[in-house]
Amino acid sequence: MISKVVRSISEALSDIGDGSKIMIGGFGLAGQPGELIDGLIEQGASHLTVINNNAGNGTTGLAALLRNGQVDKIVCSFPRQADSQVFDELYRAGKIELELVPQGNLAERIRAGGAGIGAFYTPTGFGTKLAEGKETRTINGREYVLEYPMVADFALISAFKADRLGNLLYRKTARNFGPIMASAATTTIVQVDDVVALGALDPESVVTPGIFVDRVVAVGSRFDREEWAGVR
Amino acid sequence: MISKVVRSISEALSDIGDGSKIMIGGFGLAGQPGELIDGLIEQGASHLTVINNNAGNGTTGLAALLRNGQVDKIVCSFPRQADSQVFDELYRAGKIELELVPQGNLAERIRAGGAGIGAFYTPTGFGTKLAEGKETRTINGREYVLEYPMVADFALISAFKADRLGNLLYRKTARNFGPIMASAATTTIVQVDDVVALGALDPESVVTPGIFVDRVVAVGSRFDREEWAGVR
Amino acid sequence: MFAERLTRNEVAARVAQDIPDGAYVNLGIGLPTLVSNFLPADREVILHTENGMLGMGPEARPDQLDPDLINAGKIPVTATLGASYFHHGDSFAMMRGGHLDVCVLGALQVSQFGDLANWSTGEPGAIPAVGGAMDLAIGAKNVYVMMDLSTKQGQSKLVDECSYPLTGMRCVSRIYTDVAVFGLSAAGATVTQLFGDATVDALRDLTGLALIDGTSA
Amino acid sequence: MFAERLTRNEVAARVAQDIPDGAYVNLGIGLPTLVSNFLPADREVILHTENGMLGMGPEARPDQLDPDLINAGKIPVTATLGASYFHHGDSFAMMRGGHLDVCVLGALQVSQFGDLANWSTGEPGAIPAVGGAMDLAIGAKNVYVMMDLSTKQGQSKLVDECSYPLTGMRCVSRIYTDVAVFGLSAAGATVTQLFGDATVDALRDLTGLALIDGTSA
Repeated sequence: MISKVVRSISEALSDIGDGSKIMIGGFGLAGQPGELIDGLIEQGASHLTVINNNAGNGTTGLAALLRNGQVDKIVCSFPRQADSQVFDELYRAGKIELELVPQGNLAERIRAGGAGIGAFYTPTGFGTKLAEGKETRTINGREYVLEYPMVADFALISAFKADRLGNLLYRKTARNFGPIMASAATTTIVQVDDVVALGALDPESVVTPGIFVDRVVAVGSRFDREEWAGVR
Repeated sequence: MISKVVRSISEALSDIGDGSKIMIGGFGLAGQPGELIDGLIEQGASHLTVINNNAGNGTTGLAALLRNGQVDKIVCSFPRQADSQVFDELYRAGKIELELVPQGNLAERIRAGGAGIGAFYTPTGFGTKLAEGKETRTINGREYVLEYPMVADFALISAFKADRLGNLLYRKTARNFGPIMASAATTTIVQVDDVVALGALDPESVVTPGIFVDRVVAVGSRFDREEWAGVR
Repeated sequence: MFAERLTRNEVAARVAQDIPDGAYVNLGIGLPTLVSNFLPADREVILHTENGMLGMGPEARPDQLDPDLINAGKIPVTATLGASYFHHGDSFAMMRGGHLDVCVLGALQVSQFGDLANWSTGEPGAIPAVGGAMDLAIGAKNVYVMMDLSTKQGQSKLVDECSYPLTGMRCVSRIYTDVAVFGLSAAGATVTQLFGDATVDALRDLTGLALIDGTSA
Repeated sequence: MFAERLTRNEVAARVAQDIPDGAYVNLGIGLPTLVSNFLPADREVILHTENGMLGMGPEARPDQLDPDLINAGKIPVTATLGASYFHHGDSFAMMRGGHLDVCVLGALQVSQFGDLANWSTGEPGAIPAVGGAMDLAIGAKNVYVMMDLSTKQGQSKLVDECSYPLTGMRCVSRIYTDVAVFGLSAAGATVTQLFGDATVDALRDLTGLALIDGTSA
């Protein structure tokens, strides 16, 4: 019987080695897999390349991973924010490398990585600094930049519910990068609130089919947490 | 107040002109928009280019549209079937043009049309007759064919339920080409069993957001039809 | 230069007038989000937020806060009836594919031909961040900019050629400012409406551009 | 040529032995779908059908017929617990992206280096139809072919070079036939298992290929 459910965060993350390329889900804090990131800090893998939309907020989660010196390079669309002080300091000190990618090209490159597309022409970024040095082409009178797919060794994502096959539901805008990152990593590790019985998820509503998921770990209901007091 | 609901098939199809390029949903009979196709036969637009996975089954639906002489060209992946006699005869008589596209390239080209991608490199078909004359490229040691997006003037698709904003749910494998075709046509026309109240569709489960839909017409429950007797 | 200028809320209200009933609209982050406060009650406009939602409602009140429901500016929002959620790949496909009717963005500079600069001042040492700006710039059917016409130092932000790094080329079709509304095209900038004491000649002086007078059109 | 050959069901059963527990598998259309009847009860295998489903169950009994639930061969099927539905864009992305562990296909010819021909005989006047064959050929981690080794006319379908139009290049890694199992690689074909009265030498005679003998491995 297939079961992708693992018992602990540490078991889920045990084989992440130094130098791994890791996609981490989330847009700001929504959908950020906080428990998996905390586990990665404890686990200690270093010289990581991280792909995320942002470069950490405040001092917890991704920001704490950065502050712990485990990340050599970050690939993202929006590093600088009001509360990105951890990244800002590392970047100004030359301690972290940044690859800046327009958000939609980041999403489409990850999608292409999961979908077996070799490269694609996108209109986004044409004529800007972020397309400098990239191949371009005019197609039907419109100008495009050639972008290549993005894949990773691991994806760490957060979802709402899973079954033992790894089928996933998300919640509201916390869905964001989860489904595409799950498809683009060799090993996809998911934290969920609950693992539900097989058959409890409506086949019409499954967002990420289990084929894209390798490990699932339950971390308890988000509604039990302090900052969620009052949410239905 | 937005309402994409139109009262009749004939109203939904009134502006389809001769020479239109039309995507028609469905894989075989599953998801084929039978009532819209019947309406198109009645409406009479001719010299059409049709994009569908197949080239008609039996003598109804798409096959009847072909038999009625309204289609100059069909773009599909799998025309020849046990019951594709209408197409077969027209094709052998030189009365219809065929563009044969591998099924996944067909799907990805439609998806690219809706997603604003200028072109993409696909491994499918490389080294085969269906890639003859097409640009190729080796990327990371793998060989790819360059394929271009596909768009249409109209998409005719079948879904299960809609609300007045055009948000759609499908049913089982009848989903097939509906969501991508809806995104790739200038005007998307959908037949549904029922139009439900706004708020009756779970925002987490909407498959085609209403932004991709222009007109919705209710044709009654599929479960009331003869061939569906006994289905839940 | 001009004594009588519209407030930001007044500019937002002016933009809102031009958003048609039934439009699918993205209001970027920051200033343009004000536009949602002025949409006429008799129009139904569907708001898109690029982090994965159609049917975004007003900002969440304290008792409505849900950490899973935020907009592109990471501000907690609400959902309207008929909303839908989708992932980033689908959300940006929707934008890039030209499905949004209108996008309203802020700007550092806009060229008279519609080039947009709104993501970076290009200062050495500044940490760059682009987010979805480049996708929004090229994606919507109509890209409108909402900005003060001048910087605090009195320099025109409508320029012949952008000196700041570009977000997108030839993408802005209209600019709503505190002193005038401009239409942009390959022919250059046309003044389509004046506010307060602004005149086309005074705008020509400020911008240094041969503005076309379209105010009587 | 060979007196003792496996039946199609026996070949299907042999293929089924090599499908590991937990595998995601596509069984094409026609002959290879027999494999699903022989999957060992102690293994859980998830079947994919390219028209948009994971977790495909057995063919529908008359009382289970649902016109909305069919497989790639347009045959009514059932769904297992834990199934999911998705659209064609996502389904073929799943295939092309290399997420299926095994795909089993029929063939007209396979070259000793793994080229596959299974969609067209190339006869003039024949109506071509390819469906998802080319996507399946290049998409799965392991592409297996299940076929009789010889045509009815006694010609080997394992060949030096395909004379029929190709479906995919260098994509098949294993062939299960009625007389032997072959592994294919850039080095050519290796006989890994013999059935009935087949011998490696007899297979060399039939195919005209310098087959590697891997039966003692």
